[in-house]
Amino acid sequence: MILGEEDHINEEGEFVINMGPQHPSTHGVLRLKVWLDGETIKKVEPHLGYIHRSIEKMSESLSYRQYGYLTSRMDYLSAHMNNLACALVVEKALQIQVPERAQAIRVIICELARISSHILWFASAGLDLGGVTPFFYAFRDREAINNIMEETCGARLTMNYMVPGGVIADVPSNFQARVKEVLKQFKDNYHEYDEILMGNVIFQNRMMDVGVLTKEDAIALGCTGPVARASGVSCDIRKLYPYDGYEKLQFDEVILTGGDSWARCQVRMAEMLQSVHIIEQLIDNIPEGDIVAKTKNVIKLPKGEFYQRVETARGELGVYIVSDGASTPYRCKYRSPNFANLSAIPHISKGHKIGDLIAIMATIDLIIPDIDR
Amino acid sequence: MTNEELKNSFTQIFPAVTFDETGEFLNAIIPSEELLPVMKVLRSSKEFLFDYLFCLTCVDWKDHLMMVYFLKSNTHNHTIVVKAKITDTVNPQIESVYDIWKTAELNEDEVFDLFGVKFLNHPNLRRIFLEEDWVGYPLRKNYVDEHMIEL
Amino acid sequence: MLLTVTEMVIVGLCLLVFLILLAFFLGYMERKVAAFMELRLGPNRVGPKGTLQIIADTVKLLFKEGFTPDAADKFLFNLAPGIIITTALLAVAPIAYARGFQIWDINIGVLYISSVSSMAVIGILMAGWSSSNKYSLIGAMRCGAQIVSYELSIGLSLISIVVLTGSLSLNDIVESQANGWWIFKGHIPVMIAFVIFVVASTAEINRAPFDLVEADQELTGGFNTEYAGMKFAMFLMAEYINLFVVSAVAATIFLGGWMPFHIGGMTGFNHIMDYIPSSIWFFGKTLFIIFIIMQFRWTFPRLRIDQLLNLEWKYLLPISMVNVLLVTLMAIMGWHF
Amino acid sequence: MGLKDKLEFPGQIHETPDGGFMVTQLDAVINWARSNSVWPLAFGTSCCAIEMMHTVNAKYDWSRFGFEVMRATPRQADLIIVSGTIVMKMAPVLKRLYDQMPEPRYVIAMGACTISGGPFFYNTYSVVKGIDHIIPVDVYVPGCPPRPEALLHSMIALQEKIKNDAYFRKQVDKK
Repeated sequence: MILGEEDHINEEGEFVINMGPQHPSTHGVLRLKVWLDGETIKKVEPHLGYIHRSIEKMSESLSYRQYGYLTSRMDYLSAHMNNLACALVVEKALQIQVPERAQAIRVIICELARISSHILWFASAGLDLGGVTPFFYAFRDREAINNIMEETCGARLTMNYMVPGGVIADVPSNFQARVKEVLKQFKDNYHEYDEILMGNVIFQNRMMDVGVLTKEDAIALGCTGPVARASGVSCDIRKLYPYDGYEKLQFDEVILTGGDSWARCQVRMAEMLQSVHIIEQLIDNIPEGDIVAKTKNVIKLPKGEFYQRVETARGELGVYIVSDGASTPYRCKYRSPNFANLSAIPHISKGHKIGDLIAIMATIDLIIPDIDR
Repeated sequence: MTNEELKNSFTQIFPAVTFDETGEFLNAIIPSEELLPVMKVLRSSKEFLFDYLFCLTCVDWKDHLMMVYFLKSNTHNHTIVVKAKITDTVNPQIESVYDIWKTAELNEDEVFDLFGVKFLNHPNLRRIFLEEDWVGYPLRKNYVDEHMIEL
Repeated sequence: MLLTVTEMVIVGLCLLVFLILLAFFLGYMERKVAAFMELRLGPNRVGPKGTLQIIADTVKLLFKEGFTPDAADKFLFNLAPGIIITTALLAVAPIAYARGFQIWDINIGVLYISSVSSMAVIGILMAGWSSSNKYSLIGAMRCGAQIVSYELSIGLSLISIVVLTGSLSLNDIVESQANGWWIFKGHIPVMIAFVIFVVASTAEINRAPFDLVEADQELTGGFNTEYAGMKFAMFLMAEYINLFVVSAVAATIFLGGWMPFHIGGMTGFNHIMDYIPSSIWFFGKTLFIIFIIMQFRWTFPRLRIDQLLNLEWKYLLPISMVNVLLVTLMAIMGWHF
Repeated sequence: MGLKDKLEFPGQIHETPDGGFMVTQLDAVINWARSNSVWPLAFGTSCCAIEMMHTVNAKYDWSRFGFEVMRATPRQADLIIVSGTIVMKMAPVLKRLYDQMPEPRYVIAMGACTISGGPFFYNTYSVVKGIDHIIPVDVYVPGCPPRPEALLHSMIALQEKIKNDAYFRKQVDKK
């Protein structure tokens, strides 16, 4: 609701409204202060911290086995990828060789998580623009993927499946069958999604030429993930700095050059198919073997600094660990993709209408707890 | 460029640099006063072209603060970590790099909020995460909070 | 004289009860249509199949704290729901529900309805302005632009039928369809007018995809952001009565109102159709159009304000103007059946 | 009436012990309406909000119980489901949202974070350790995050709670 009654209308005759912290389209507790001239946006200023939970400070007092669980609460839709980044940085520091079976399981689970995250984007993008029905359609597949997650890791949303050295538990015996079933269902439903929302003329008109982010701006603002790829920046960590055997897999990095909201939509839709493609390559040939490498009970990282990045559903997540040789990190910094993507909003929403701001926020696809950490 | 070439070129623009190659990336440590001119060269010079600042943070080493800038060039595909040492921990100050990389704006706000480093010439320096009247800088090692329950 | 007044009061009360029940039914129908489209079940715990859900909602809203914000203009704030619901109720008067059953057979029925229903904009502007809330104000300003624009298309598409029948009275228009509904008799131009009427009247009553006045995801409720309890329930009720009015008008003008489905020249067939009571014909057609408008709401994303106005001024208005010319030509030449 | 009788304040005198037949019946009608029409506020702060969205969707479908109408403005909402961590900066906003809701209003604390701070209990400088420090809570749902079934269960528990309310009886008691 409206906070800060100071300056209703300032000297230049601009109308100042506060979007958030409680606003249905900010997907959480983001607060945007918007300066309006009529309905046209003059300036947007993000105000953060309404869900700042001091995760970086907490990480300094948790061991290397524990600190990952907080990251599932950061970008909760990419919980697996976040946990993976935390596991990978420890593996890199200690030079642990992860068993191939664990790598394959990790990739399958991460790509499933990516699909379910993009489906949620699809659902909420429709909802933000007032189309309620796609929301319900998209959740069918999300439920199906959640069921797989639940059978595999025991949790639906905030998992702690990736541990240093591998994964915490083996996949259930019917895992392959279930995944194939879900993929088949998803591919059938994908055409529906393409038609019901992406094929809708109103939706296309709301998205096209709205919030154009140029390539130079995308790089200068540090945007990553689908947002940057829609502007023509090649930034897929899976291609640039492969981890966990992504280099052995066949998939395309989806790059469009439009830079507008519509391009961002298309990138996400295409990425879902690429994820399906990746899973299909792996699902029939998960190697046999261990699921976790042998590690010491108390993990201590050598003195030094370690940086590991993974491609989450929203872009590049970097984990920067400064270790002083103890069993807890000396300093732990998460370079979160949403924090950088957020800074694009003030730049690209100038001159648009209020309704466009909603469309821009829907396609940037922010997860607020990941911004605030 | 490889790390060796980067080192050579870097030494040419700023001789007083010290390097640290223990980690994954090449670390270049410079004093905080020299940050802005060095960064400008790194951004614009043809051989570097570091156009992408992908991580900006700070580390509190108790006797000094270390600003850390992760830079990457999308053209040459090389990475460097520039560290600026701030010796004054009571009233830390450093030049803002907002003019060079726009992404620095919010990141520098964050560092100001959590470490108390003041960025000169920053367009809108404010506490973005915590309330305006918050006392102290939580990620400093000497931060005390009597409400915090220690494990 | 006294008898007339008593009669008017009785009729008015009956109508009021009928409209309240109708609003309940439409509310229930909307939820079930939404559930049907969204693969859900919809309300099914309160009463048989959830039929009492809306009554529960209404009773709850009745006993909720009636709330007026401190900063609001209290008189206008409390007056606005009354104005909105009054305009909605006024428009119901000249509608013909069945053969020979019309509450007020006024000879300018079409004109009356279109002028009365456009007064709703006053209530919405009043609500938005007096709430002293920025979102409400933006919603109210949008409403002004929207309703004034779409009024034109509605008027023009109504005129095309007025031209064909030569009368403004709703009763005459229904009678003129005794040998076939206008949508069949009037060839393609009347079909175009029908489509334009349905689209424009959806915008006129601020329903999705033209619900920019409320725009939950943009303006957190728009003009009714600050309203709670019974005052908000009045907005909801006015929305459903308006929905009924525009659907009833569309059914009357284009689909023959209470007139059964007749084909000119086929007397036997017409007699069979006459056997079905005329009120069922009327409500069947009205509910069909309501169902279509409800499907709009749950299918389409919302338009942007400039797209909304473009749609009217660049497409609907020119098309309906040309369409009126075509219809006039058709009426003069007698090309219709 | 059982629980209510046990908790009666000692020394209080009632002229008509159960508020009389009329008042009780009115209460029953109002409680029936209120319990079956609980409109939640569209409010979610973090992870639990996703599980709340799952509860909305077709598999769980809370509209069956009358929770269908999600309002974006607190003025029209009856229930605030606090789904996700509340931090110090958010606490005044939550309080204000609660104050903006007209009576009667209900609160469900969804997830460990809102109950006690949950995973963010130790070593954190900014998290509120339980939203009952800020606003009164009707039903607590533990879990991190709770399953949609758990949320539905809590909402049905809230309905039970509303059904045992006594609106008119309290009015009579005041006199």
